[in-house]
Formats: sequence, structure tokens, C-alpha cells
Amino acid sequence: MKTAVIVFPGSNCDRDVQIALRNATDSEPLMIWHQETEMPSIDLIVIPGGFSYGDYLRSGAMAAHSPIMREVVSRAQSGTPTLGICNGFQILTETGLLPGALMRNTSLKFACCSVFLRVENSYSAFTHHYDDEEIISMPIAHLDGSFYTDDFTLTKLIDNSLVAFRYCDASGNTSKEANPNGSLHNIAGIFNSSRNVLGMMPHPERSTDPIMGRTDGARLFDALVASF
Amino acid sequence: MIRQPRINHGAKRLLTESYNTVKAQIHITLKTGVLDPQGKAIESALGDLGFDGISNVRQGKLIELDLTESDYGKARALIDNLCTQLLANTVIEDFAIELDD
Amino acid sequence: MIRQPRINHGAKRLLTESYNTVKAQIHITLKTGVLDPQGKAIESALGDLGFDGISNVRQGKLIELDLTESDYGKARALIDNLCTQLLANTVIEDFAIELDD
Amino acid sequence: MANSTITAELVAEHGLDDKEAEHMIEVLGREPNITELGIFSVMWSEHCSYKSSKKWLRELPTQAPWVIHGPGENAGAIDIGDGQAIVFKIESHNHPSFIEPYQGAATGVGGILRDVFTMGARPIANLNALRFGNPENNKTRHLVSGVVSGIGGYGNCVGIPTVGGECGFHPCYDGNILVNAMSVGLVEHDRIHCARASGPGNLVIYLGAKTGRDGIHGATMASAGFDDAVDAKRPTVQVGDPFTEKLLLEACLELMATDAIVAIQDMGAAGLTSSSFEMASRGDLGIEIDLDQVPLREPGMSAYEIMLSESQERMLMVIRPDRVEDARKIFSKWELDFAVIGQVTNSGRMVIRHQNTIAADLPIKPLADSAPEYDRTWVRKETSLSTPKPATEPDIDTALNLLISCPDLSSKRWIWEQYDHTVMADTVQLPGGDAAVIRVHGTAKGIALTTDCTPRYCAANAVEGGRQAVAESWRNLTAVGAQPLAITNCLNFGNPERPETMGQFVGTIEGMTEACRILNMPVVSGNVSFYNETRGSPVHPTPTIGGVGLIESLNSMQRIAIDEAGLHLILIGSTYGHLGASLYLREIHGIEDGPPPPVNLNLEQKHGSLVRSLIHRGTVRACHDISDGGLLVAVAEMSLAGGTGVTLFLPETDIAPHAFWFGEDQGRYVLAVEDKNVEPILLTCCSENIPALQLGTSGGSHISVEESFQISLADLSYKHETWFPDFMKNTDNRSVED
Ligand SMILES: Nc1ncnc2c1ncn2[C@@H]1O[C@H](COP(=O)(O)OP(=O)(O)O)[C@@H](O)[C@H]1O
Ligand SMILES: [Mg+2]
Repeated sequence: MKTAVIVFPGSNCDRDVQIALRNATDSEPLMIWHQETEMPSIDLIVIPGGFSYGDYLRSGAMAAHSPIMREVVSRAQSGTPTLGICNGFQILTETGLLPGALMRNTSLKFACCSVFLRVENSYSAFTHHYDDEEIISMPIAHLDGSFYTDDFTLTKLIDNSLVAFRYCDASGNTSKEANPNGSLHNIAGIFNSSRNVLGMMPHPERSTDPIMGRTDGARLFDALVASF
Repeated sequence: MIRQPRINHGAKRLLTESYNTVKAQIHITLKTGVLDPQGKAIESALGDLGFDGISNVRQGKLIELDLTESDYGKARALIDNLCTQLLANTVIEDFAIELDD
Repeated sequence: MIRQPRINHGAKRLLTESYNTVKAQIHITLKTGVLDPQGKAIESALGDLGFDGISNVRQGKLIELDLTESDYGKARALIDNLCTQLLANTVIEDFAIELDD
Repeated sequence: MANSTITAELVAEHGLDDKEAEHMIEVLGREPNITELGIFSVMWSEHCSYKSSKKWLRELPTQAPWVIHGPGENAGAIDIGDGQAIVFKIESHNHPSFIEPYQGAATGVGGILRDVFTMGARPIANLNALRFGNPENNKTRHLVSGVVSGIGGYGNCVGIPTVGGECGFHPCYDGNILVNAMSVGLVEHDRIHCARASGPGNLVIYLGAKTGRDGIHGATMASAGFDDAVDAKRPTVQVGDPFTEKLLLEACLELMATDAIVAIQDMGAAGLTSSSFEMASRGDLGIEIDLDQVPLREPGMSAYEIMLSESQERMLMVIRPDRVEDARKIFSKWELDFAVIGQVTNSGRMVIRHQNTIAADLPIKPLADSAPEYDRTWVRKETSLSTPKPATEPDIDTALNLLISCPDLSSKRWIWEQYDHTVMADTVQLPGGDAAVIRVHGTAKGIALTTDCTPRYCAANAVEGGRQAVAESWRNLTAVGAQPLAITNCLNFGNPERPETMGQFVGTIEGMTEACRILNMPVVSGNVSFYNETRGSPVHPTPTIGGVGLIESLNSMQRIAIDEAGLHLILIGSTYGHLGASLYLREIHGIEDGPPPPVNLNLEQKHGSLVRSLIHRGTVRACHDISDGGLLVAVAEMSLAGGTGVTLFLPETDIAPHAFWFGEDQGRYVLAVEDKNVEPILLTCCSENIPALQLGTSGGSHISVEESFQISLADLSYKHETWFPDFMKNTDNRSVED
């Protein structure tokens, strides 16, 4: 399986994702600098977290216009599995590959902690190693993670089962207290309409190692390998 | 000088219209000479996007609010006070106030 | 309407003055209905500080830049383009442009 | 400006006293011009020259077989085996953070990161030691909010996990908060870079952000106390640009992977002046700089301003001429401003050109060698020898509730959750334990990190306080199973021109020296911050110790959490019930008096070594050292961390219960062990003549002391967790950055 990680100035989870992919696929992911305009044939594209362009202006806004993103958009539109994590999710919404926007956390503070997620749809290349409604745990670390979209789009997301993960408590309740950033409907991750693009705020690549005490993220990468 | 009417504000204004409400618009900008990393980054991104001939990009804050104080002098003094105490970081920022009814 | 001269801009403007430079000021505001946690936070802080009678606080962005384009129509079109493409996220934000020379 | 006459007032404004002014003219052989005066003034400022502290800093032990670079380089470096080294340093950004908390703290992080990656190391962790004034002082909240978001804002953006630190409150910091930032990096031995210029003809390269009029005179500002004119100093505030820092970090490390760089130095305090000066003086060479080549942010800057600017995110390096092309490629990939601004010469002089004139021409070695060094008058303060005895004592459970939720002991989750502490995916022990542990990337080794100081002990007795700060750091490293290796330190004091303050400084060094020697943990880097006082009222002496230890195999890493029932608690070390200068007296009785607990370094060493070996043998399930708040607080912290209750019994003793539970005797640990290991551990302790005492067992959802009280863990946890967020509630919602 050939994977690629897109690297922007200010990306800082690129190495973490590189390692998670290396371990999951047993091969070296291609690290692609944002100035590139083409890429070879690729089976999975990952846009990692970080602060592309310092998150200045708006998180993800400037990276969305990087040369390589034109190519990423066209690959994603023609079906290549594409995963945006944290800043990567923000970039995907800025390019329009995913709907909505990620706004400032309602606490106005950066939030780094471990959260519980409820798997809302296990029917995708990314999530088929989880069970529907399974409760998993991953770390988050962001300032702009509050998912927002208009009512019309929100209804569409929900009606078409395009919500991938929602923040919940240990027993699976998607309560206000379990929402770390004020996201609408506790949304933590969404798919595009053909479910080959996933954007999520939590960091699966930071929960792949038993020594960290959590491995739920590894199952997402393993699922991708298995579905290839 | 060309001045375009503000876009899309009509609706909001109507909702809050009242006889003794003053609308204030506060511009908060970085002091001259203070580094503006955001403006700098936007400027260099513009070049990459092919927008030429743009320079001196500076990013500031815009704060809008309604005030139930019909006396302009008092309203201005109050907002001035508010800016110094809370809205602007006067160590590095300047502010300018526009009142409007 | 009361309009106060901008503070402290004289010096900066002089430095960059040139015959065919247009100054643009872009106001980026959240669309009506979009939650504004920053505005809300300011509003609640105001209450704590004892500032009464203030409501509808909204926080937006102010971007200022210089443009070497003497044709106003073209300048406006260019900045409009710039805002739609980069400066504003039209999913959640509106923008208004003021040009000035 | 070059021609303005140098008046006595101008010299005084530059912080040089009469003797120093005379000396300057002697060194130069003539009157300086304004640029030269500016250079002298920053080079001879307390901040850059360490003129009041140098004599005493020499006493600190700096050697051990594993020390690669001790003090003198941008940061210290120690060997951790396998050809790898850890590079680390701590630095203060106190004054700027008081003036503008967000930017002051943010640029403090930026500065210390540059010190580390200048050495060729990739930063792998940051820590921060913070001291604020009285929580009831209105300004405190605003400062906490700004400082914490500034530290997070910078470190998070660069992508370095902020994994630990400390945060305390005391009215002595009302007018002078302390913001000490520590950074730790990892590097292969053969990639360590130094700041010693060599090879006349090699080029001097400027890299990074453009130079603006930021922080001109920052170094002299950090060398003067605050007075009422603080507002006038405001325009010197610098704004950090973590995005540029990240690019700088990547560009430097990419270039350092080649052998293009001869010497490299970040532009920190006193900017271009001290960086160029120090590189040349370390190599005993000269340097020529053409200021017209320096990338400027603002037009019309004078030579004086360019030389003294403290704009952030800038580096200076010496590169072989045939490597400039390689460098250019890397720098332009990272979209960084870059310019060849001069060259290394063998003239021994620093020659600065600007707009076709010579703006400065100074002899390097004489200026460096003759920098003032003072043996300032010092007196040792009388220390209180007796501990007041309040007439009545509260119930133990009441006191525990109060202590666990007091500002200093309350959970600091509100802080660390604003720091990305998991980026880089190597943080194996998160904030909340005795020391943070970072896996050495790609290996099974771990690096343990902690910052420590107990200022109330230092105020009561500087020597004992100095000893204790080092010992506590050593203990925290030990408690996670690490072998303590070395420390960095940030010495925060008042005005050294006051004999009492100087006496505290001298005493602290004496205590630290002794502790470092006996615990075999040398000092490899550090920083001194004097003049932390407002209108004659100094901060408590606060020698922040940043400790680094090595865990050979992460399998033997230890945590503080008791998370299973049926474990037995064992107290290691002697308990006398020492309450002098304790948190108990301060928080419960409002008394700040009495001598601090004495530190017996030999016992400290003996007890710690035993604990470490028990951990390595795999016989310990949880371990915590005892510090602020004493034994019962330590046990409560272990219980809270693991969500499992404990039942304790008060052993037979002459010590009053409150003194037993809350006394702060040093050299102690609490272990939680399985049933089968209790006997062997007690036997080992007995044979080594180390006091060990069984305290009780784990289980249930309460902390209880038999026949005395029972507190629900949930209640205690609520109190422990809510003080900080409740305190910050009113400012929480203030947008401080962007
Ligand atoms: N400013 C801070 N930043 C990050 N972590 C902090 C900070 N202050 C305290 N902590 C964390 O809180 C925990 C308790 O701190 P402290 O009481 O100082 O520990 P100890 O007494 O063991 O030295 C530690 O894990 C420490 O790293
Ligand atoms: Mg400890």
C-alpha cells in the first residue's frame, strides 16, 4: 500500500503520522512538500496536524491554497482515501472537500486532553475495524475545533450518516459536558458524501502505541490497510 | 474616496434597532513598529497565490457592539474606557472608535 | 455619525505614501446566526467589570493593506476576489471592503 | 546619531556607573560613539555579563563523566549512551511577562527553544516554572491567563510538547512574577554545534525574521528593578512569531545535518551585538559586519538600533564560503530571510559598517575579558530557629481538605491542558506525576524531566533552600525510576546591590553546590535573573532547578497512581514532624515562620538509591516523593491519581498527629507494593538501616485514617480539581491572543 503525507510549513504532526503509517503498512510513506504540484499514484493521502502557516488568518486557510492541494482535491474527488487530522481537517474544510468550518473552541482555550469518541458509522475504509456505537479514546490538541455548519448541511450530514465520530463520556452519552470544544452535535469527525474523505479533530496517530496506554488510533490505520 | 455600504448588515441592525441604542465599531490595530506575524504571513501567501502589488498587510480586530446610552459624549467615554481596560492591549495595540446610530 | 480620526497612523502612512497606492480596509464579520464565542466572552467580561448597557458584542477581523492599482474598479474587484478566495471563509463570514487613497 | 556627543547623562542612562564608564574609555582608548556606547552597555549589563554572580557561579560543580558541555555554551549537553546526547537549559522571562504576559511568556519559550536547537538538538520537551502574586490580587488572574496562553501559544505552534513545570503563588511576587522556561533537546554527539567562530574568511550569515525596533534595551531592562515608570518601558515589548521559529528550527537542523556550519548562535538578549561578539570572542577572532546587508523590517534604522534590536526568531551563523549555496537552497525552501552580512577576520576587532561609515570599531578580547566582575557585599540573614506552636489544631480531615485545594497544591490541570503535551507521540508520562517522561525517539529509553524549588524554604534559610531545591529535583527523578544525571538552574533574586539579597544568593549557591556534589548531579547550564523587586520589595529567593534523568528501559518507569486495591503502603525515610516553614503552617494558620526542614544529603542519596533499585526490581506499583504538604498530601495525591482509596493507621509515635501527617521532613517516599513484596522490602530496609514504616492498604473510594476520619475521594478530587478553574473563571473567557 502506498501512502503519502502532505507537509506544509508549520505542520508538526507529520512525523507522528509517518511513523503510524510505517508501522501499519510496513512501508515508508511518501512525504510530499506542499510546493509539489504532482504526486505518483497513491492509495492513501494523509494531511497531518500542526499549525500550517502558524494558523495565522484562519486555521488551514493558507495551506488550502498550497500548490499540492489542487492535486489532493482532484485525487480525493476521484476516490482516493484521504484523511485530515486536526489541522488537516481544518484544511479539508477550507478546500471545500468537507463541509462546514472549525471555529474557535467555545472555551477560547487550547484544549489538550484525552477524549472519548462514539463511533457513529463503522461502514467506511477508515472505521470498519470499530463497531457501530463503540466507545474509543484518543487525545485531542487544538484551539479551533468547534465544528460548525448551517442547519441544512447539518441535517444532510446526519441523514446520510456522514458523521464519523462524536465526543461522548465514558458511557457513550454525547452530553454537553463531554463536548470539549462546542462542536455542533458533539461532532468530532465527518466523511464526505462518498466516505472516502475523513476529517477528524482527535489524533489517531498519538494513540497507536501500547506504551502510551492507548491503541484505538492504530485500529483506524489498520482498517485502511485491510481495506486496501 | 469610495465607500461602499456595508454588506449584509441590514438584517442584523433591524433586529436590534431601538431609539436609544448607539452602535459602536472599534478598530484595534497593532502599534506602528510592532511585529505583525499574521499580516506578514498573509502577505507572503498572497504572493504565492498570484496576487501581486499588495503590501503592508496588517491584521487587526474589529469589535462591534450596541450601547444603550444616547449621549454621544458619554458613550464615547465609556467605550474609550472599555477599550483601555479590556478590549485593546494598549501595550502593543491602538484603537479607534466609530459611533453610529 | 461621529467619526474620530484614526490614532497613530500618520507616521506609517507617510512612509508608504505613493501616487498610485490605494489603501484597503477589509472588515470580516461572522455571519448572522453563527455563534461568536469571543464576542460572547467579551460581553460577559463587561458585566463583571461593571460596564452596563452593552449588548450584541461581535468580534471580527480587520485587515488593512496597500495596493498598487490606481483604477478603483479594478482594485475593488481584486480585493473582492482576494476576500472570497482567502481572507474570509464565506461559509461563516461576511466581508466589507473600504478603499481609500 | 553617530555624531551625537556622549554626555555623562547618556552614559548613566545606559546603566554604566562612573567606574564602568572610565573603564570603557580605557579599553577603547578613546570616547565611544553612541553605537559603541550601546554595545558596551548591553555587553556589560548584568544580564549579559553576569557581573554580580560570576564569582559565585564558579563554585557550582559542573563536571561528571557524562557531561559533554557544561555552562558556557548556549545550553548544556549530557551523554545518554548510544551516541546520543540531551541538550537543555532554563531561562527567565520575568520582566517582559509582567509587562505583557502573553507575548512575554511566548517569547521566553521562543528564546529557550533557540538555545537548544542552536546546539544542533531537536527540542523534544518544554517545561515551565511559574510564580505569581497573591491570587486575591486583581492583576494575578490576568497574568496567569496571559502567561499560560502565551507559553501554550508558542510551544503548541512549534510542535514541542510542554510536559511539566510548577506553579505557585505568594504575595512576594505581586510586582514581579517569575516565568522560567526550560527546553530539552535530543542530538547525536557528532551533530552538536557550538558557538565558536573560526577560520578567518568564513562568512557571517543572518537568518530568520527581519530586524525591527523591538525590545531595544531589553537586556538592560532585565537588569533594573521595576519602578513607577514601568509604562515608559512598554514600547520595548517584543511579539513572538512561532511559525517563523518552526521554519527556523527545521532549516537549521536541515543545514546542521551537513558540515556547512562552523559556528552558530541565536540572537537573544542584546541581539546582533552579543551573538556576534560572543562567537568572535570564543574563537579569539575578529568579525566584520555590514549593517546595510541586515534584513530590516522598518526603514531608517540606525546602526545603534540594528545592533541592539531584540527582534525574535533570528540566528547568526558562520559558514564556509563554499557552502553558502547549500545553505541558500535550504533557507529558501523554508522561505526564510537570509543574508551574508559579514565575515570572520583575525583582527581581534569587531568592525561594524553602516552606510559608508564605520559605526563601531571595538577590540573584542579586551572588552570581553575586562567586563566588570563584582564581589558584592553580602550578609547572611538571621534565620528563625524556632517553629511557632498554634494553640489549637484543626481536625486532620479539615486540614487535608484545605491543603489539597490551596493554590499551590491544587491540580494544575487548567494549565497543562492548554499545552499540547502529546505532540511528537513520545510523552510516556503526562503532566501530573513526579516527573514527566519522554521516550527517546525510536528507542526504549526514557528521559525524566522536572522543575523544582520551594521558595518559602529559601526565604527562611537560603543555604537549606538551595540544598532542598536540588534534592527535590533529584527525588522527583528518582520517584519515576530515573537515574538523575544533571541539572540546569534559573536563579531568580532581587537587587544584588543589596547585601541581604546578595547574601541569599551566596547561600543558595552554597547549598546547591553541596547538593549537586553529594547527589552527583552537576550543573550544565543556567541563567541568573536579578532585580526581581518592586520599590525595594524583592521576591523570595527562587532558584528553580530543572532536573534531567535517564531511564534505561521504559519497562522500569514508575508512576504515582494507586489504581488497584489490596496494595500496601510503605513510608521510606524518617519522620520527625517538622513544621517550620511548612505549607501547613502557612495555609492553615497563616504563619510563615520557622526553619525549613533540614536536608541530609547522604541520607537523601541512600534512600533514593534504595527506592530506585526497588523500582528497577519491579517490586513497586506506585511511588511518590513527599514534599509540600507532607505525608498525608502525598498519599492523597497517589490516591487521587489512580482513583483508588486508602485506609491508613496512625502508628505509635510521640509526634502529634498533625505534625506526623503534614510535617515536611525530607528524604522520604511513599511506595505502594503488593502483599508478597512487603516483607522483602521491609527486610531490605532493615538490613540497610533505612527507616521504613507500613502505613496502610489501598482499596475503596475513601481516604481514611482508622479511628479518626474518612473523606470521600470524589469530594477530595472535586476540591483538588476545581480551585484553579474557579479562580480563573472570570478571565477564562477573555481572548488574549490573536
Ligand atoms: N506550569 C506547569 N506546566 C505544566 N505542568 C505543571 C505546571 N505546574 C505544575 N505542573 C505539573 O503538575 C504536577 C504537580 O506539580 P508539583 O506539585 O510542582 O510536583 P512536585 O511536588 O512533585 O514537584 C507535576 O506533574 C507538574 O509537572
Ligand atoms: Mg514530586
